[in-house]
Amino acid sequence: MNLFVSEDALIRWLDALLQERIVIAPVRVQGQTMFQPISKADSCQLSAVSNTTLSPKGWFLPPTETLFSVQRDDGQVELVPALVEQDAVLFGLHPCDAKGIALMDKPFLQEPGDALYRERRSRTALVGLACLQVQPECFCTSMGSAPDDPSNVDILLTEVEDGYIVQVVTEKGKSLLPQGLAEYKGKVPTPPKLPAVPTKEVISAMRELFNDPYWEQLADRCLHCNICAYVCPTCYCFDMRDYADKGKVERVRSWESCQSPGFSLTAGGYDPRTTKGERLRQRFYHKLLYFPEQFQDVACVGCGRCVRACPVNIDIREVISDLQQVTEAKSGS
Amino acid sequence: MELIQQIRDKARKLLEEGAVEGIIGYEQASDGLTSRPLFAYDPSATERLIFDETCAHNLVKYLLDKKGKKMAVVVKPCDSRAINLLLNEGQIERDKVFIIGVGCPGMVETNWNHKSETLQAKCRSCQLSKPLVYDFLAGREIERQAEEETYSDITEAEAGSVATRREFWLEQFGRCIRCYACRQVCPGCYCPVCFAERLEPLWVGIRIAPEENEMWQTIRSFHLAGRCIGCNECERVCPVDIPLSLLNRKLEKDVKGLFAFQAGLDPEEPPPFATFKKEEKLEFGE
Amino acid sequence: MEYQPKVIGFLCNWCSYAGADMAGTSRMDYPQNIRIIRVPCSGRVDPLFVVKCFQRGADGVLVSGCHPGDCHYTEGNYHTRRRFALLREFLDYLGIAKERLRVEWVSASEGQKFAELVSDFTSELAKLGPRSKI
Amino acid sequence: MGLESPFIPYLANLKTATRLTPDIKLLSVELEDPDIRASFDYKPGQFALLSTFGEGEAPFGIVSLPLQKDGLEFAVRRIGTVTRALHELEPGDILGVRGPFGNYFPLEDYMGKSIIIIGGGIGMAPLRPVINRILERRDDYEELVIINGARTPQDLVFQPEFSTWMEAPRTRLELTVDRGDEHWKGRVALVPDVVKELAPSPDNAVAIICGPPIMIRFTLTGLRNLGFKDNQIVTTLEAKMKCGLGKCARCNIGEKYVCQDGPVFTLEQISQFLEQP
Repeated sequence: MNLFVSEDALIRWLDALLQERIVIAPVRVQGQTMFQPISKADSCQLSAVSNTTLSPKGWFLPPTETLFSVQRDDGQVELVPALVEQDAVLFGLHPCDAKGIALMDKPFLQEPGDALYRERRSRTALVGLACLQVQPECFCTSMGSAPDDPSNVDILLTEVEDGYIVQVVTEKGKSLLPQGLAEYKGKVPTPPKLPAVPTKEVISAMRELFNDPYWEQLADRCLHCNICAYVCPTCYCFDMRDYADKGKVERVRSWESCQSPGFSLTAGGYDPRTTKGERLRQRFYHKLLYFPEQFQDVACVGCGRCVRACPVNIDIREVISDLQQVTEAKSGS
Repeated sequence: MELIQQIRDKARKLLEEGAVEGIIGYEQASDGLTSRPLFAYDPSATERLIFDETCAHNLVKYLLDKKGKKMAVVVKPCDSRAINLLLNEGQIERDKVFIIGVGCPGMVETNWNHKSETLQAKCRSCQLSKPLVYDFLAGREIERQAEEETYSDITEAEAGSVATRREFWLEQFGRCIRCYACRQVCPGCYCPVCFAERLEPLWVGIRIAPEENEMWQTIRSFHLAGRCIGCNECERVCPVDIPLSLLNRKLEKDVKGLFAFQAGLDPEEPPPFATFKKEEKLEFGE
Repeated sequence: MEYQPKVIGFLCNWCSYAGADMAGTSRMDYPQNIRIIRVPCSGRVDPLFVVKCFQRGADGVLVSGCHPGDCHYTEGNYHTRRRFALLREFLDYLGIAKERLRVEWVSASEGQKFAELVSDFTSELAKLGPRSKI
Repeated sequence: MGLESPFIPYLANLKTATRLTPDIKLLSVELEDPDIRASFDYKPGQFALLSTFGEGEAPFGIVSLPLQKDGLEFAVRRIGTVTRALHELEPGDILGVRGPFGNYFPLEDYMGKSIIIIGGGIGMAPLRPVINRILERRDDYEELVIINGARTPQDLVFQPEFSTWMEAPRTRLELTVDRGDEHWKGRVALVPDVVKELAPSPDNAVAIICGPPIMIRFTLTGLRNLGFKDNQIVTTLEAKMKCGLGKCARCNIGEKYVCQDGPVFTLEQISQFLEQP
């Protein structure tokens, strides 16, 4: 049963949420939109068209966080785990980002689960916003999501005339709702169409393409920076190190990417991936082959962020269609 | 377009004669609007070579991945200063590079799937009608009606208080996500192990936080002092739009002022930190 | 507790460190806010060290070497001069006041100059107040 | 969110640190909490992540046998920041232990077979518990051939145990070094050449090999020439590791995670990896 919330009611709702929760929402920062905690309702810039520069994964796997700190007093050592202090609500994320979070749940909640991640997930409600228009590089429908897919959020909003349709999906969502929302009887906007990207056929062929020179050639123009991994909602590799600062020791976890030079380099000097081609290939194989084999789902939600952000235009849709041509050429079909 | 055809013909001839192993140029990007680097190894691929006002990438850095191979590279006037820098620092051998120079109309501000009409800031003040060094000039020299580079934005910031500048830079550095694209794209950044990756001593560390970001950006830009050739690729590739040229051009202005030197103009002249003048005082009294 | 600025001093082994030593042996007292790091030559001081000092909370950094022309390695301090002329400007531009970084020439016999230099630098930093921590 | 986070190590303290070679120390570590100590069960081939608080963590094979009186033992070669800190630990100092992780050498399947153990330098470390477990149940196995190579005589690892290994029934210990010194009377030869010379029979045998990649590559050809099939050759892979929990993907090689699917693999399994280590 769909409800309706007007523009003003939404502002009041956000203010109410701000009283008891951290609210993370899209905010305008230097000409870009970023997910950030907001202090007042009107800094929230809901947009049913474009995506934020960075995905909202940063709330569940922050760029940097302390896992635990080491308390030392007279020889005694105590490990104090980081705690999640407050409930939160992630407001205004599109269905592709919500799917990204659901995909990241698979490795992080798989036993033995990451307690910090699990705590944040359980104490954060997801209020999604359906897409009315899509950007040219979106291809979520080819990756098992859709502009109006409510499956990974607690509430899904859809923008209509002076307000939003409120589709309650979970109990957690229901508990968030303001009182007295009227039922929405109007027309639900039809989701926009998206171009299809032939992922299924390509994934089955990827085993044979591992040693194809395509990867070395594609990597020629790659800069090997970490942009694609850091903007991506489903890249979750991380690094861990200790910080000893004036007697206080903390174990810190930070984002890392398989494109970084030391990613797979061992202290003894052994590194299975030293060339540019090998590292670029690892990113596509982890997303399109290894993750699906481990978790039965492709680690790409078709949000198009890597396509927009890559300085040298390594476009995952083009890679997938190139792979299809390479397979056809190989099998002579 | 006559310029493009000249580039394609020259590239094809170089490959067919075996004069070079590959061509590094530009081709159309998958948004059908902007461009991207192209590596052509067989003559047929040279048909994809283009050159227009979206070819902002500085292709010279790619030569560092192809050391020992004879490559041809399409070079704009500003990019040619990177050739001089890398020659001066012994990173490339002149006889290993065939330079296809182009007269440059100036590059426009582009973003993915978006091409504006406004020239990039570096192009508005560019006086180079053709590359400083080349083996073949495609198209012709293009006289630049350039505005004088007055560094007005820098002097304006310098006029402000230390506190306002501190606040400005903390906010900018606070947004850095340490993707290192500014390093990976820069022709002057080629250390085998970057100081940011050293563990002992831990100069920067893995925390992506304002303090570590400030350490990273301060030293990265200072390592380019007297070496940055102003191609401004670092600012263009930054995914969070940090105005990195405000760092590079501040150092460029001060190096000009203190040492009357500009990077990449002459491959023989030693850069400022590799030499000195006994009699210069530099505000330290003696 | 009245604000005590933290000062790091990079002193070249042949001149400034000896000068500081002389100040000590001839009982000249100077504020103990300074922590001295001995380096073979002022030319050994990498701008990376100075920026790291500021990042870790130093309020002031002193780089001190032989007078230009007296360098034990003939040209070390010429390079120091160039590096820190630029770095001082750059740090000021980034919001670390240029008064917080000083480059001085102190010879082995100038213990008095060293003592005065440290107390003058410390009082100037006290006036500037603590750096706004991130 | 209590202590059950898998990233938080168990506290342990160093009991003894004995120097085995100029850059390798044998650390004997005891878990502080008695219940954890009792329940910390593992098999030869499994590893743990050791923490020195202030540097970080690194993976080390557990070289002791479970329920052994002197606690968990690790052979640590000084090569990076964490290993340097581990080498500087004094008895009684606190460190962190996470684990046990990974699979193990399926020694039960090797019962009734001859075992050829080939180790190079620190590569001997993960093989030590295998040897000691076989000696514990000597009658369950046929011939036991141990080839232990190193660069120089003082780099040979686990020298205090050579005599027990040598005197064990139906056991043969061959030591070899790349470069001898004035009072080295033993063999001076590369490990692959020693394997070729001893020519162990592949019938009803398993070869377990661990060491620097170069040694493994040449020894493999030797073993294959002797008739060993890839499913008769087992090794333990070295990889970059951070979490040990199959999450951070640092040890992801091909579709495998060395920290969970390995580190012990047969050559047959490795040859089917999409990406060759």
